[in-house]
Amino acid sequence: MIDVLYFAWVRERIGLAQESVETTAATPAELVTELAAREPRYAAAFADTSALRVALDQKLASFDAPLAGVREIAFFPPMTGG
Amino acid sequence: MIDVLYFAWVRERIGLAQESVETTAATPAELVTELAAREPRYAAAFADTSALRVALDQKLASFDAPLAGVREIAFFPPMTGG
Amino acid sequence: MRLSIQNTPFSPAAELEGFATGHRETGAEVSFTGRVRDDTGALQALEIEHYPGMTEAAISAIMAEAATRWQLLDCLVIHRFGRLAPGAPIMMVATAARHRAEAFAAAEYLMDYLKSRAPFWKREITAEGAQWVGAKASDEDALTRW
Amino acid sequence: MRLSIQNTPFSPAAELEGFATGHRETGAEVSFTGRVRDDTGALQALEIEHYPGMTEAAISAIMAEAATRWQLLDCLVIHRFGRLAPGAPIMMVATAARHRAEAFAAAEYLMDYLKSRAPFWKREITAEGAQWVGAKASDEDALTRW
Repeated sequence: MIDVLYFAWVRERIGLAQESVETTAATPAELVTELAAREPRYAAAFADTSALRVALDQKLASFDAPLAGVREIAFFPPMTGG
Repeated sequence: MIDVLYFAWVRERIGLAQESVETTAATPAELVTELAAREPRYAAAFADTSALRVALDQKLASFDAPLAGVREIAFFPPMTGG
Repeated sequence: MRLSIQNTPFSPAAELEGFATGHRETGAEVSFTGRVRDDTGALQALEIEHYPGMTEAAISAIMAEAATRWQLLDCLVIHRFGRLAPGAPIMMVATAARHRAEAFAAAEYLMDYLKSRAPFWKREITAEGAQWVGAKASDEDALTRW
Repeated sequence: MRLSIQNTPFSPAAELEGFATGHRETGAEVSFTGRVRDDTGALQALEIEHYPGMTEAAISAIMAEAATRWQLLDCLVIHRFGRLAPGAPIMMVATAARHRAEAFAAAEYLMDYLKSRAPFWKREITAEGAQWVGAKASDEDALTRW
Protein backbone atom coordinates (compact mmCIF):
# COMPACT_ATOMS: atom_id res chain seq x y z
CA MET A 1 0.00 0.00 0.00
CA ILE A 2 1.21 3.45 -0.93
CA ASP A 3 -0.40 6.86 -0.39
CA VAL A 4 -0.77 8.68 -3.72
CA LEU A 5 -1.26 12.46 -3.71
CA TYR A 6 -2.31 14.67 -6.63
CA PHE A 7 -1.92 18.45 -6.85
CA ALA A 8 -3.12 21.32 -9.05
CA TRP A 9 -4.53 20.22 -12.45
CA VAL A 10 -3.52 16.60 -11.85
CA ARG A 11 -5.80 16.62 -8.82
CA GLU A 12 -8.55 18.30 -10.86
CA ARG A 13 -8.37 15.84 -13.77
CA ILE A 14 -8.37 12.78 -11.54
CA GLY A 15 -10.95 14.31 -9.21
CA LEU A 16 -9.09 13.18 -6.11
CA ALA A 17 -6.51 14.77 -3.80
CA GLN A 18 -5.32 11.52 -2.23
CA GLU A 19 -5.87 7.78 -2.32
CA SER A 20 -4.23 4.58 -1.08
CA VAL A 21 -3.14 2.21 -3.81
CA GLU A 22 -2.20 -1.47 -3.69
CA THR A 23 0.61 -1.89 -6.18
CA THR A 24 3.69 -3.90 -7.04
CA ALA A 25 5.08 -1.16 -9.28
CA ALA A 26 8.84 -0.85 -8.92
CA THR A 27 9.02 2.77 -10.09
CA PRO A 28 6.79 5.85 -10.43
CA ALA A 29 6.72 5.19 -14.21
CA GLU A 30 5.27 1.72 -13.62
CA LEU A 31 2.70 3.13 -11.19
CA VAL A 32 1.69 5.71 -13.80
CA THR A 33 1.13 2.91 -16.33
CA GLU A 34 -1.06 1.03 -13.84
CA LEU A 35 -3.09 4.10 -12.92
CA ALA A 36 -3.54 5.26 -16.54
CA ALA A 37 -4.99 1.86 -17.40
CA ARG A 38 -7.70 2.22 -14.76
CA GLU A 39 -9.96 4.95 -16.14
CA PRO A 40 -9.91 7.72 -18.76
CA ARG A 41 -9.55 10.44 -16.10
CA TYR A 42 -6.24 8.87 -15.00
CA ALA A 43 -5.16 8.40 -18.60
CA ALA A 44 -5.92 12.10 -19.22
CA ALA A 45 -3.93 13.22 -16.17
CA PHE A 46 -0.92 11.06 -17.07
CA ALA A 47 -1.05 11.51 -20.87
CA ASP A 48 2.26 13.41 -20.90
CA THR A 49 4.54 12.62 -17.99
CA SER A 50 7.14 15.06 -19.31
CA ALA A 51 4.70 17.75 -18.10
CA LEU A 52 4.64 16.18 -14.62
CA ARG A 53 6.87 16.02 -11.58
CA VAL A 54 6.97 13.29 -8.94
CA ALA A 55 7.95 13.36 -5.28
CA LEU A 56 8.75 10.28 -3.15
CA ASP A 57 8.20 10.78 0.56
CA GLN A 58 8.12 14.53 -0.10
CA LYS A 59 11.36 14.68 -2.08
CA LEU A 60 11.56 15.36 -5.81
CA ALA A 61 12.55 12.20 -7.68
CA SER A 62 12.69 10.83 -11.20
CA PHE A 63 10.07 8.57 -12.78
CA ASP A 64 12.50 5.65 -12.76
CA ALA A 65 13.52 5.93 -9.10
CA PRO A 66 12.91 2.81 -6.94
CA LEU A 67 9.56 2.75 -5.11
CA ALA A 68 10.69 0.14 -2.56
CA GLY A 69 10.07 1.41 0.97
CA VAL A 70 8.31 4.59 -0.19
CA ARG A 71 5.15 5.42 1.80
CA GLU A 72 3.95 8.53 -0.02
CA ILE A 73 4.15 9.45 -3.70
CA ALA A 74 2.88 12.71 -5.19
CA PHE A 75 2.22 13.72 -8.81
CA PHE A 76 1.96 17.38 -9.83
CA PRO A 77 2.76 19.85 -12.60
CA PRO A 78 5.97 21.92 -12.54
CA MET A 79 5.92 24.20 -9.52
CA THR A 80 5.07 27.88 -9.77
CA GLY A 81 5.91 29.36 -6.39
CA GLY A 82 7.54 32.63 -5.52
CA MET B 1 37.69 83.56 -10.01
CA ILE B 2 36.72 79.99 -9.32
CA ASP B 3 35.33 78.36 -6.16
CA VAL B 4 37.53 75.47 -5.08
CA LEU B 5 36.10 72.82 -2.72
CA TYR B 6 37.99 70.11 -0.83
CA PHE B 7 36.50 66.99 0.75
CA ALA B 8 37.57 64.21 3.12
CA TRP B 9 41.35 63.89 3.61
CA VAL B 10 42.05 66.48 0.92
CA ARG B 11 40.13 68.98 3.05
CA GLU B 12 41.99 67.84 6.16
CA ARG B 13 45.44 68.10 4.60
CA ILE B 14 44.81 71.55 3.15
CA GLY B 15 42.95 72.67 6.26
CA LEU B 16 40.19 74.33 4.24
CA ALA B 17 36.80 73.24 2.95
CA GLN B 18 36.43 75.96 0.36
CA GLU B 19 38.23 78.98 -1.09
CA SER B 20 37.99 81.32 -4.06
CA VAL B 21 41.01 81.28 -6.33
CA GLU B 22 42.16 83.71 -9.02
CA THR B 23 43.63 81.57 -11.78
CA THR B 24 44.30 81.37 -15.49
CA ALA B 25 44.66 77.57 -15.38
CA ALA B 26 43.10 75.96 -18.43
CA THR B 27 42.54 72.56 -16.81
CA PRO B 28 42.23 70.99 -13.35
CA ALA B 29 45.75 69.59 -13.81
CA GLU B 30 47.12 73.11 -14.31
CA LEU B 31 45.23 74.37 -11.27
CA VAL B 32 46.71 71.53 -9.20
CA THR B 33 50.21 72.57 -10.28
CA GLU B 34 49.50 76.18 -9.24
CA LEU B 35 48.05 75.18 -5.87
CA ALA B 36 50.81 72.65 -5.09
CA ALA B 37 53.39 75.39 -5.63
CA ARG B 38 51.78 77.58 -2.97
CA GLU B 39 52.52 75.78 0.27
CA PRO B 40 53.60 72.34 1.57
CA ARG B 41 50.05 71.49 2.76
CA TYR B 42 48.76 71.86 -0.82
CA ALA B 43 51.74 69.93 -2.17
CA ALA B 44 50.96 67.14 0.34
CA ALA B 45 47.29 67.02 -0.64
CA PHE B 46 48.06 66.92 -4.36
CA ALA B 47 51.17 64.71 -4.21
CA ASP B 48 49.42 61.87 -6.10
CA THR B 49 46.55 62.99 -8.31
CA SER B 50 45.91 59.39 -9.37
CA ALA B 51 44.46 59.01 -5.84
CA LEU B 52 42.14 61.98 -6.42
CA ARG B 53 38.94 62.72 -8.28
CA VAL B 54 37.79 66.07 -9.61
CA ALA B 55 34.32 67.49 -10.24
CA LEU B 56 33.54 70.55 -12.39
CA ASP B 57 30.29 72.29 -11.48
CA GLN B 58 29.33 69.16 -9.52
CA LYS B 59 30.00 66.69 -12.32
CA LEU B 60 32.87 64.20 -12.34
CA ALA B 61 35.49 65.22 -14.89
CA SER B 62 39.05 64.40 -15.90
CA PHE B 63 42.12 66.37 -14.89
CA ASP B 64 42.60 67.58 -18.46
CA ALA B 65 39.02 68.80 -19.01
CA PRO B 66 38.66 72.49 -19.97
CA LEU B 67 38.09 74.89 -17.04
CA ALA B 68 36.66 77.69 -19.21
CA GLY B 69 33.27 78.77 -17.86
CA VAL B 70 33.48 76.53 -14.79
CA ARG B 71 32.39 78.24 -11.55
CA GLU B 72 33.02 75.47 -9.02
CA ILE B 73 35.73 72.83 -8.91
CA ALA B 74 36.04 70.16 -6.22
CA PHE B 75 38.90 67.81 -5.32
CA PHE B 76 38.34 64.64 -3.28
CA PRO B 77 39.44 61.02 -2.83
CA PRO B 78 37.56 58.15 -4.52
CA MET B 79 34.04 58.02 -3.15
CA THR B 80 32.97 55.48 -0.54
CA GLY B 81 29.19 55.76 -0.36
CA GLY B 82 26.57 53.08 -0.03
CA MET C 1 16.44 31.93 10.41
CA ARG C 2 12.66 31.94 10.09
CA LEU C 3 10.25 30.22 7.71
CA SER C 4 6.51 30.69 7.65
CA ILE C 5 4.03 29.05 5.27
CA GLN C 6 0.71 30.70 6.01
CA ASN C 7 -2.72 31.46 4.58
CA THR C 8 -3.00 34.75 6.47
CA PRO C 9 -1.90 38.08 4.98
CA PHE C 10 1.37 39.68 6.06
CA SER C 11 3.10 43.03 5.80
CA PRO C 12 6.62 42.80 4.32
CA ALA C 13 7.57 46.08 5.98
CA ALA C 14 6.41 44.88 9.40
CA GLU C 15 8.26 41.56 8.94
CA LEU C 16 11.50 43.42 8.25
CA GLU C 17 11.30 45.13 11.66
CA GLY C 18 13.82 43.42 13.85
CA PHE C 19 15.28 41.32 11.04
CA ALA C 20 19.05 40.71 11.44
CA THR C 21 19.31 42.89 14.53
CA GLY C 22 21.80 41.84 17.15
CA HIS C 23 24.54 40.95 14.64
CA ARG C 24 27.18 43.65 14.70
CA GLU C 25 28.81 42.10 11.60
CA THR C 26 25.69 42.73 9.48
CA GLY C 27 26.54 45.25 6.78
CA ALA C 28 23.98 44.34 4.15
CA GLU C 29 20.35 43.28 4.09
CA VAL C 30 18.32 42.44 1.00
CA SER C 31 14.60 41.81 0.85
CA PHE C 32 12.41 40.63 -1.99
CA THR C 33 8.62 40.81 -2.03
CA GLY C 34 6.47 39.14 -4.67
CA ARG C 35 2.98 40.58 -5.18
CA VAL C 36 -0.13 39.45 -7.04
CA ARG C 37 0.32 41.26 -10.36
CA ASP C 38 -2.72 42.31 -12.34
CA ASP C 39 -1.53 43.32 -15.80
CA THR C 40 -4.93 43.68 -17.41
CA GLY C 41 -7.18 44.75 -14.54
CA ALA C 42 -9.24 41.56 -15.03
CA LEU C 43 -7.79 39.49 -12.18
CA GLN C 44 -10.22 38.76 -9.36
CA ALA C 45 -7.95 36.62 -7.22
CA LEU C 46 -4.92 34.36 -7.20
CA GLU C 47 -5.33 30.94 -5.60
CA ILE C 48 -2.24 29.17 -4.33
CA GLU C 49 -2.16 25.45 -3.55
CA HIS C 50 0.76 23.78 -1.82
CA TYR C 51 1.97 20.41 -0.53
CA PRO C 52 1.98 20.66 3.28
CA GLY C 53 5.05 19.03 4.77
CA MET C 54 7.06 18.95 1.56
CA THR C 55 6.81 22.74 1.27
CA GLU C 56 8.46 23.31 4.64
CA ALA C 57 11.09 20.61 4.05
CA ALA C 58 11.99 21.88 0.57
CA ILE C 59 12.28 25.53 1.61
CA SER C 60 14.23 24.69 4.78
CA ALA C 61 16.74 22.82 2.64
CA ILE C 62 17.06 25.76 0.23
CA MET C 63 17.57 28.17 3.15
CA ALA C 64 20.20 25.95 4.75
CA GLU C 65 22.10 25.73 1.46
CA ALA C 66 21.99 29.52 0.99
CA ALA C 67 23.10 30.16 4.58
CA THR C 68 26.13 27.94 4.06
CA ARG C 69 27.12 29.21 0.63
CA TRP C 70 27.01 32.89 1.61
CA GLN C 71 27.59 32.78 5.38
CA LEU C 72 24.28 34.46 6.09
CA LEU C 73 23.81 36.13 9.45
CA ASP C 74 20.03 35.91 9.11
CA CYS C 75 17.49 34.59 6.62
CA LEU C 76 13.70 34.86 6.38
CA VAL C 77 11.14 33.27 4.06
CA ILE C 78 7.38 33.83 4.21
CA HIS C 79 5.03 32.32 1.62
CA ARG C 80 1.26 32.45 1.52
CA PHE C 81 -1.21 29.93 0.21
CA GLY C 82 -4.98 30.15 -0.28
CA ARG C 83 -6.88 32.98 -1.98
CA LEU C 84 -5.07 36.29 -2.51
CA ALA C 85 -6.35 39.62 -3.78
CA PRO C 86 -4.59 41.58 -6.56
CA GLY C 87 -1.72 43.61 -5.09
CA ALA C 88 -1.36 41.39 -2.03
CA PRO C 89 2.11 40.17 -1.04
CA ILE C 90 2.49 36.51 -2.04
CA MET C 91 5.84 35.90 -0.44
CA MET C 92 9.03 37.51 0.72
CA VAL C 93 12.63 36.56 1.36
CA ALA C 94 15.19 38.53 3.34
CA THR C 95 18.91 37.92 3.75
CA ALA C 96 21.58 39.49 5.95
CA ALA C 97 25.32 39.22 5.35
CA ARG C 98 28.53 41.12 5.89
CA HIS C 99 28.67 42.54 2.37
CA ARG C 100 26.17 43.38 -0.33
CA ALA C 101 27.33 40.83 -2.91
CA GLU C 102 26.56 37.94 -0.55
CA ALA C 103 23.18 39.33 0.54
CA PHE C 104 22.08 39.91 -3.09
CA ALA C 105 23.31 36.55 -4.35
CA ALA C 106 21.62 34.65 -1.52
CA ALA C 107 18.30 36.44 -2.04
CA GLU C 108 18.35 35.71 -5.78
CA TYR C 109 19.32 32.10 -5.16
CA LEU C 110 16.43 31.68 -2.70
CA MET C 111 14.01 33.20 -5.22
CA ASP C 112 15.23 31.07 -8.12
CA TYR C 113 14.88 27.87 -6.11
CA LEU C 114 11.54 28.85 -4.55
CA LYS C 115 10.16 29.41 -8.05
CA SER C 116 11.01 25.96 -9.34
CA ARG C 117 11.62 23.68 -6.36
CA ALA C 118 9.04 24.61 -3.71
CA PRO C 119 5.72 22.80 -4.22
CA PHE C 120 3.34 25.69 -4.86
CA TRP C 121 0.89 26.01 -7.75
CA LYS C 122 -0.89 29.21 -8.74
CA ARG C 123 -4.28 29.63 -10.38
CA GLU C 124 -5.60 32.94 -11.71
CA ILE C 125 -9.30 33.65 -11.22
CA THR C 126 -11.04 36.02 -13.66
CA ALA C 127 -14.64 36.52 -14.75
CA GLU C 128 -13.93 33.96 -17.51
CA GLY C 129 -12.95 31.27 -15.01
CA ALA C 130 -9.84 29.78 -13.45
CA GLN C 131 -6.54 29.20 -15.21
CA TRP C 132 -3.48 27.40 -13.84
CA VAL C 133 -0.30 29.45 -14.20
CA GLY C 134 2.24 27.56 -16.31
CA ALA C 135 5.86 27.18 -15.27
CA LYS C 136 8.22 29.29 -17.34
CA ALA C 137 11.21 27.67 -19.01
CA SER C 138 13.18 30.78 -17.97
CA ASP C 139 12.56 29.93 -14.30
CA GLU C 140 14.03 26.46 -14.72
CA ASP C 141 16.91 27.92 -16.76
CA ALA C 142 17.65 30.40 -13.95
CA LEU C 143 18.85 27.50 -11.76
CA THR C 144 21.76 26.74 -14.06
CA ARG C 145 23.62 29.87 -12.92
CA TRP C 146 24.11 28.56 -9.36
CA MET D 1 10.56 58.05 -7.19
CA ARG D 2 11.95 59.47 -3.97
CA LEU D 3 15.45 60.53 -2.93
CA SER D 4 16.42 61.72 0.52
CA ILE D 5 19.89 62.75 1.69
CA GLN D 6 19.56 63.28 5.41
CA ASN D 7 21.50 63.43 8.66
CA THR D 8 18.58 62.07 10.68
CA PRO D 9 18.14 58.34 11.40
CA PHE D 10 15.56 56.32 9.45
CA SER D 11 13.85 52.96 9.69
CA PRO D 12 14.16 50.87 6.50
CA ALA D 13 11.06 48.88 7.45
CA ALA D 14 9.00 52.04 7.98
CA GLU D 15 10.24 53.51 4.68
CA LEU D 16 9.05 50.39 2.83
CA GLU D 17 5.48 50.95 4.04
CA GLY D 18 3.57 52.31 1.11
CA PHE D 19 6.42 51.80 -1.35
CA ALA D 20 5.19 50.92 -4.86
CA THR D 21 1.55 50.76 -3.81
CA GLY D 22 -0.99 51.85 -6.35
CA HIS D 23 0.69 50.05 -9.28
CA ARG D 24 -1.28 46.96 -10.14
CA GLU D 25 1.52 45.84 -12.49
CA THR D 26 4.02 45.61 -9.60
CA GLY D 27 5.02 41.99 -9.15
CA ALA D 28 8.44 42.37 -7.56
CA GLU D 29 10.02 44.66 -5.01
CA VAL D 30 13.63 44.55 -3.86
CA SER D 31 15.15 46.51 -1.01
CA PHE D 32 18.73 46.85 0.11
CA THR D 33 19.84 48.28 3.45
CA GLY D 34 23.44 49.08 4.30
CA ARG D 35 24.33 49.19 7.99
CA VAL D 36 27.34 50.38 9.98
CA ARG D 37 29.28 47.12 10.36
CA ASP D 38 31.46 46.60 13.40
CA ASP D 39 33.65 43.58 12.73
CA THR D 40 35.90 43.91 15.77
CA GLY D 41 33.67 45.53 18.37
CA ALA D 42 36.04 48.54 18.46
CA LEU D 43 34.04 50.94 16.31
CA GLN D 44 32.66 53.95 18.15
CA ALA D 45 31.04 55.70 15.21
CA LEU D 46 31.05 56.14 11.45
CA GLU D 47 31.22 59.69 10.13
CA ILE D 48 29.95 60.36 6.63
CA GLU D 49 30.81 63.51 4.71
CA HIS D 50 29.15 64.42 1.42
CA TYR D 51 29.09 67.11 -1.27
CA PRO D 52 25.71 68.86 -0.96
CA GLY D 53 24.21 69.57 -4.35
CA MET D 54 26.39 67.15 -6.28
CA THR D 55 25.13 64.26 -4.13
CA GLU D 56 21.50 64.87 -5.08
CA ALA D 57 22.35 65.48 -8.75
CA ALA D 58 24.53 62.36 -9.04
CA ILE D 59 22.03 60.04 -7.37
CA SER D 60 19.07 61.47 -9.31
CA ALA D 61 20.93 60.74 -12.53
CA ILE D 62 21.68 57.16 -11.42
CA MET D 63 18.02 56.64 -10.46
CA ALA D 64 16.78 58.03 -13.79
CA GLU D 65 19.10 55.70 -15.68
CA ALA D 66 17.96 52.68 -13.65
CA ALA D 67 14.27 53.57 -14.10
CA THR D 68 14.74 53.70 -17.87
CA ARG D 69 16.83 50.55 -18.22
CA TRP D 70 14.50 48.36 -16.17
CA GLN D 71 11.14 50.12 -16.54
CA LEU D 72 10.83 50.63 -12.81
CA LEU D 73 7.39 51.30 -11.39
CA ASP D 74 8.91 52.88 -8.28
CA CYS D 75 12.35 53.65 -6.91
CA LEU D 76 13.59 54.93 -3.56
CA VAL D 77 17.02 55.99 -2.29
CA ILE D 78 17.78 57.22 1.23
CA HIS D 79 21.36 58.00 2.34
CA ARG D 80 22.51 59.43 5.64
CA PHE D 81 25.43 61.70 6.37
CA GLY D 82 26.88 62.86 9.69
CA ARG D 83 27.74 60.68 12.68
CA LEU D 84 26.26 57.16 12.82
CA ALA D 85 26.34 54.55 15.57
CA PRO D 86 27.37 50.91 14.93
CA GLY D 87 24.41 48.96 13.59
CA ALA D 88 22.59 52.03 12.28
CA PRO D 89 21.22 52.00 8.73
CA ILE D 90 23.51 54.06 6.47
CA MET D 91 21.38 53.93 3.38
CA MET D 92 18.73 51.99 1.53
CA VAL D 93 17.50 51.52 -2.00
CA ALA D 94 14.21 50.00 -3.08
CA THR D 95 12.99 49.10 -6.56
CA ALA D 96 9.65 47.93 -7.93
CA ALA D 97 9.15 46.27 -11.30
CA ARG D 98 6.90 43.77 -13.04
CA HIS D 99 9.30 40.84 -12.61
CA ARG D 100 12.01 39.86 -10.17
CA ALA D 101 14.94 39.97 -12.60
CA GLU D 102 14.37 43.67 -13.30
CA ALA D 103 13.87 44.61 -9.64
CA PHE D 104 17.06 42.77 -8.58
CA ALA D 105 19.18 44.12 -11.44
CA ALA D 106 18.06 47.71 -10.83
CA ALA D 107 18.76 47.49 -7.09
CA GLU D 108 22.25 46.08 -7.68
CA TYR D 109 22.95 48.71 -10.35
CA LEU D 110 21.90 51.49 -7.97
CA MET D 111 24.14 50.07 -5.24
CA ASP D 112 27.16 49.67 -7.51
CA TYR D 113 26.87 53.24 -8.77
CA LEU D 114 26.14 54.71 -5.35
CA LYS D 115 29.30 53.07 -4.03
CA SER D 116 31.62 54.64 -6.59
CA ARG D 117 29.83 57.62 -8.13
CA ALA D 118 27.94 59.37 -5.34
CA PRO D 119 30.14 61.86 -3.43
CA PHE D 120 30.19 60.36 0.05
CA TRP D 121 33.26 59.68 2.17
CA LYS D 122 33.32 57.52 5.29
CA ARG D 123 35.56 57.78 8.32
CA GLU D 124 35.72 55.17 11.09
CA ILE D 125 36.10 56.44 14.64
CA THR D 126 37.72 54.15 17.22
CA ALA D 127 39.54 54.72 20.52
CA GLU D 128 42.76 54.93 18.45
CA GLY D 129 41.45 57.83 16.36
CA ALA D 130 39.79 58.45 13.00
CA GLN D 131 40.56 56.56 9.80
CA TRP D 132 39.20 57.34 6.32
CA VAL D 133 37.72 54.29 4.63
CA GLY D 134 39.56 53.58 1.38
CA ALA D 135 37.74 52.87 -1.86
CA LYS D 136 37.92 49.23 -2.90
CA ALA D 137 39.11 48.33 -6.39
CA SER D 138 36.34 45.71 -6.40
CA ASP D 139 33.74 48.48 -6.13
CA GLU D 140 35.11 50.25 -9.19
CA ASP D 141 35.36 46.91 -11.00
CA ALA D 142 31.70 46.18 -10.23
CA LEU D 143 30.68 48.95 -12.64
CA THR D 144 32.08 47.11 -15.63
CA ARG D 145 29.25 44.59 -15.55
CA TRP D 146 26.61 47.19 -16.48
